[in-house]
This record gives sequence, C-alpha cells and structure tokens, in this order.
Amino acid sequence: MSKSDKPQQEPSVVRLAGSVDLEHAPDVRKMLLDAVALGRNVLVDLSAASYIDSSGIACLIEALQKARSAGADLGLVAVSIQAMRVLELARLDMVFPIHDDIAAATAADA
Amino acid sequence: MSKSDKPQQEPSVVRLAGSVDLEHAPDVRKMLLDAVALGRNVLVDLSAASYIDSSGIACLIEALQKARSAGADLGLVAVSIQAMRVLELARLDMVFPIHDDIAAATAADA
Amino acid sequence: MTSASFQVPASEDTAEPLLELHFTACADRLKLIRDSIRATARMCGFDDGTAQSIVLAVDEACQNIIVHGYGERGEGIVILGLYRSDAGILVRLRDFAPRVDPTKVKPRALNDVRPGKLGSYFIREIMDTVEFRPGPEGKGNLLEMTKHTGEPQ
Amino acid sequence: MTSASFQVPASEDTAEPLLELHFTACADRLKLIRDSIRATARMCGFDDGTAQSIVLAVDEACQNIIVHGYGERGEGIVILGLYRSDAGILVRLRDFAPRVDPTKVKPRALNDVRPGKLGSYFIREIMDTVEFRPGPEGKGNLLEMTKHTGEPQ
Ligand SMILES: Nc1ncnc2c1ncn2[C@@H]1O[C@H](COP(=O)(O)OP(=O)(O)O)[C@@H](O)[C@H]1O
Ligand SMILES: Nc1ncnc2c1ncn2[C@@H]1O[C@H](COP(=O)(O)OP(=O)(O)O)[C@@H](O)[C@H]1O
Repeated sequence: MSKSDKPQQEPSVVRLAGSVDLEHAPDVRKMLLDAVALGRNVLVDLSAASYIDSSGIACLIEALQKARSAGADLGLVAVSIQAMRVLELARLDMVFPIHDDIAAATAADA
Repeated sequence: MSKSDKPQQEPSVVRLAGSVDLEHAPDVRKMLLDAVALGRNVLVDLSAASYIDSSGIACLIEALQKARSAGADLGLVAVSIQAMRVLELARLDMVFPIHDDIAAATAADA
Repeated sequence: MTSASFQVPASEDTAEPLLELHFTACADRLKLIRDSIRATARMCGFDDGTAQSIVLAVDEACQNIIVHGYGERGEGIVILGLYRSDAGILVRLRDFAPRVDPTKVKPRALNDVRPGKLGSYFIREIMDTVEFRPGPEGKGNLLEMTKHTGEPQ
Repeated sequence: MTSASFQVPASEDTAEPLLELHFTACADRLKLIRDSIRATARMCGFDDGTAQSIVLAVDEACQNIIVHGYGERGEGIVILGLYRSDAGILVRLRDFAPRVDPTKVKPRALNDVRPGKLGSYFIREIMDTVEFRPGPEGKGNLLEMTKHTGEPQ
C-alpha cells in the first residue's frame, strides 16, 4: 500500500458480497468510487464475493487508477480462489496489493 | 436401534456421498442391500450426501424393511437439512432411527 | 430447429419467462438443472429452504417423465420453462411422450411406508397447484405447476 | 413456438447434446445459468477449476451479446447449447442480434491495464477454439467454442 501521504489514516473498507458481475457492476462501481473519493487508502474485502467477472474487474481497475492518481492506493483482501484465477488471467495479480485479511492489510500499511 | 439379537456386533456403515438420486439409485440400492445382507445393524452415513430425492428415499425404505424383517435395524447418521426436509415431507423422520454422528449411533446401540 | 421465443404460458399471461431448459430425458441430466432451478426460484422471491423444495418437486416431475413418460421407449426431449409470476413461480414441463392419464397419477397414502409412489406425493405437498394438460397440437404433455411466495412451504 | 429438438452442431457431428438454456439477454439472468454450465463442464470431464474457467468464458460471451449484440436495441433471446464431444466440451451460443464482425472483436493487449476489453480476452485465454459464424438462415450469430480435456487451463 502507498504509505506516502496519509500514514495516520485508517483505510476505507469496502465489502463486496455475492456476485461481483455485470448485474451488480453499477452498484459495485459506485461503492468503490465513493470510497476512493474519501481520499484515504481503500481495502476491498472480497471474502464474501462468490464470483467475479470482467465487469467486476473493470470496476476494480477504474477505482485503483482513481485512487492512485489521487495519491492513495487500493488493495484487495481475502481473495477467493476463483477471484485469484480471474486476476491472474487478467495479469492483474501483480498490479493490486493483495492481503490475506484486514489485519494483515492494516499492518502492511502501517 | 434394535438391540435384541446382535448386541455385541459392530454395525455396518454405508457412506453415501454426492447425489442420492435417480441416477445413482441402482448403486445406492446395491450398497444398502449388500450391507443389510451381512445381518448386522446398518448405519447410513449421510454427511457427504448433498441431495436426496424419492429414488434415494425408496432405496432407504427398502433396505430398512429388509433389515427389520431379518431382525436388525437401519439408522441414518448426519442427516443434512435438505435430507431431513425430504424425510419429514415423506413422514419418515419418525420411521428411521436418526443419529447426529457415528459415535452417538454406536452409543445408542450399545 | 431452433426456437427463437419462449413457450407462451397459457395460464398466467403476466408471467415473465426467466429460463427455459431443454434436455434429454435421461437420469444423468437432472444434476445439470437443479442449481438453475434453485437460482431461478430464489429470483422469484423464495427463501433457500423453499427454493430447495421447489427443486425437489420439479426434479421429481422430470423423473416421472424419464421413468414413466418415455420409459422403455427410450430417451426423448424435455423442456422445462421457469417463469416469474406475480404470485411466485410458474413451472411448465413439456414432453413428447404418450398422453398421461392424470387420474392414474395417484400419490401414495400418507401412512404407507413403501418404496415408490413418493414422487407425485412430494410434488403435491410442495407445489400450490399441479395440472396435467395435453401438449400444444395434441403432442405430448404439459405439466403446469405453481408455487406462491408468502406461504409456509 | 416450441423446439422439440436440439440445435444440430455443425462442427462436431459426434457431439452429444447435454443441455440447452434459453433466456432473455439481460444481466440478471446470468446467475441462473452459471451453476448449470459448471455442472455440465464437470460432466464433460473437466476438474472444478477448469469448469469454473469455462463458466467465466461462457458468461463473458453471454455478456457480450447482452451489452454489444442486443445492447441499446433492448432484450432479445439467447440460446446456449452445451455438448459433450470426444475432446471435451462444445459450446454454441446463438443470438438474433445484428451480425458481429469478428475482426472487430479484439481482445486487449496483455500489458494494457484499463477497465474494459477483458471479456473477449478471457474467452480466448480459456477456450481452445472460438469461432463466430452467421446464425442459421442468416439470422443473428452463432458463436462456437470448444475446450479440450487433458490440457492445463
Ligand atoms: N409423467 C408421467 N407419465 C406417465 N405416468 C406417470 C407420470 N407421472 C406419474 N405417473 C404415474 O403415476 C404413478 C405415481 O408416480 P410417483 O408418485 O412419482 O411414483 P413412482 O414413480 O415411484 O411410481 C406412477 O407409478 C405412474 O404410473
Ligand atoms: N457479441 C458481440 N456483438 C457485437 N460486438 C461484440 C460482441 N462481442 C464483442 N464485441 C466487440 O468486441 C469488443 C471487445 O469485447 P470485450 O473484450 O468483451 O470488451 P468490452 O465488453 O469491455 O468492450 C467490444 O467492445 C465490442 O465492440
């Protein structure tokens, strides 16, 4: 995670549950961009996300880019095997910071 | 469980996994009747059974009747919520002895 | 031949087609459709337990087509249409087997502990309405079943 | 109108029809079909992980029909045929939308980190063959995809 500007601030946590897919992409996009707009680092908790497709990935990429251009970062937490396979397929597993759980993510950020 | 004839003998355990349905009924029927033919009490472990339908229930009823007419009994172990709902629907939840796990079934039998 | 439209539900005009499944009347196909039936029932507003019961009822009706409808005659096609209605779910099951005599489809008696005759009993216990009709153009059968939300299953 | 037979696969004559799904091209239908695709892929001999990847590829192809095929024109029908072939699975996806120009369906470049253009890239990464054809009788499109067992996904 980017430690540069706001090391003292808690990250915003966005929890995505169920299918992060074409049907839910509009809601997911809004949740992520709203979190990014707070200006802090964002952690996306995927522990309850059962399925993710290219529409979900597109939302994550857009939010990551918005976060980084604002000097913050966006990390993924508790990525399931299915989600990791999709991230790897998209060659994005090295682009997003990925953490086992919120505690690990917060420690990495501190 | 019937304690009458063979109190000293370990029950035969039949483990049904996956779908106990029309497709698998011939195999299930054979497994159950083979176990009943051993003459001991039979415990049917349903912990890995993900789905059961009328064909599966029919196999269980047939085996139960064969067991009882040979002076033994047939009990069910680790019945899932789905399987219990089907047994209740068939009004069979009071017909089969039902146990939480093998240990409880063996204790009940001793 | 390809159908570019859904079967039109005769009984509930306002019903919205959600999914239509076409498959061969063969026991090993049922595992392919159960999860879709469950997901469709959930989309119609049923809770997990009731959706699971609806899966059982539809599965049993498909089994009856496989075992009794086509039976010894071998495999035929089954078309399962799932519709969202104002009241809940409408299920339409079409086959091309000989005509069913609805009076011969008798669920077993309640206290009858025997293997068999359970399928149609489950169907009637779970669903709110169950109706056998002749298929369109006099071919085969059309089993229409409904289940309403807001009722304990 | 009701189809009493499966679409005949043009490319693999020996392919056995396992399941055909008909649904409206609408984003909320995809959750109804994913589990059936997975179960069908498993029946064709794929392990869990590969079956899950096949689900993704087919789902993405359906999304493209919803978003780009029918798109602004509103909803149309999608027919998804799943077949077991000697080699593995054959997927046939039929729509009645305007003809797709296959040369315009370009997966994104590998190192291009942008939202979008991921779907067709996933499809080509996961499946072994992907072919756009015109639909029968010149109506709509027929996307044929295959995936072979015994290969690392
Ligand atoms: N689709 C069908 N086509 C022809 N006969 C049917 C059909 N469904 C049910 N039946 C008749 O109704 C009877 C009861 O069905 P069911 O309760 O499912 O019990 P089972 O399948 O164990 O006989 C069957 O034995 C059969 O004679
Ligand atoms: N079924 C289709 N009908 C029409 N155009 C399509 C279809 N599938 C793909 N395309 C075209 O190919 C492009 C790439 O598709 P895709 O990789 O899924 O990315 P995206 O959907 O994010 O644009 C689309 O933008 C569209 O122009």
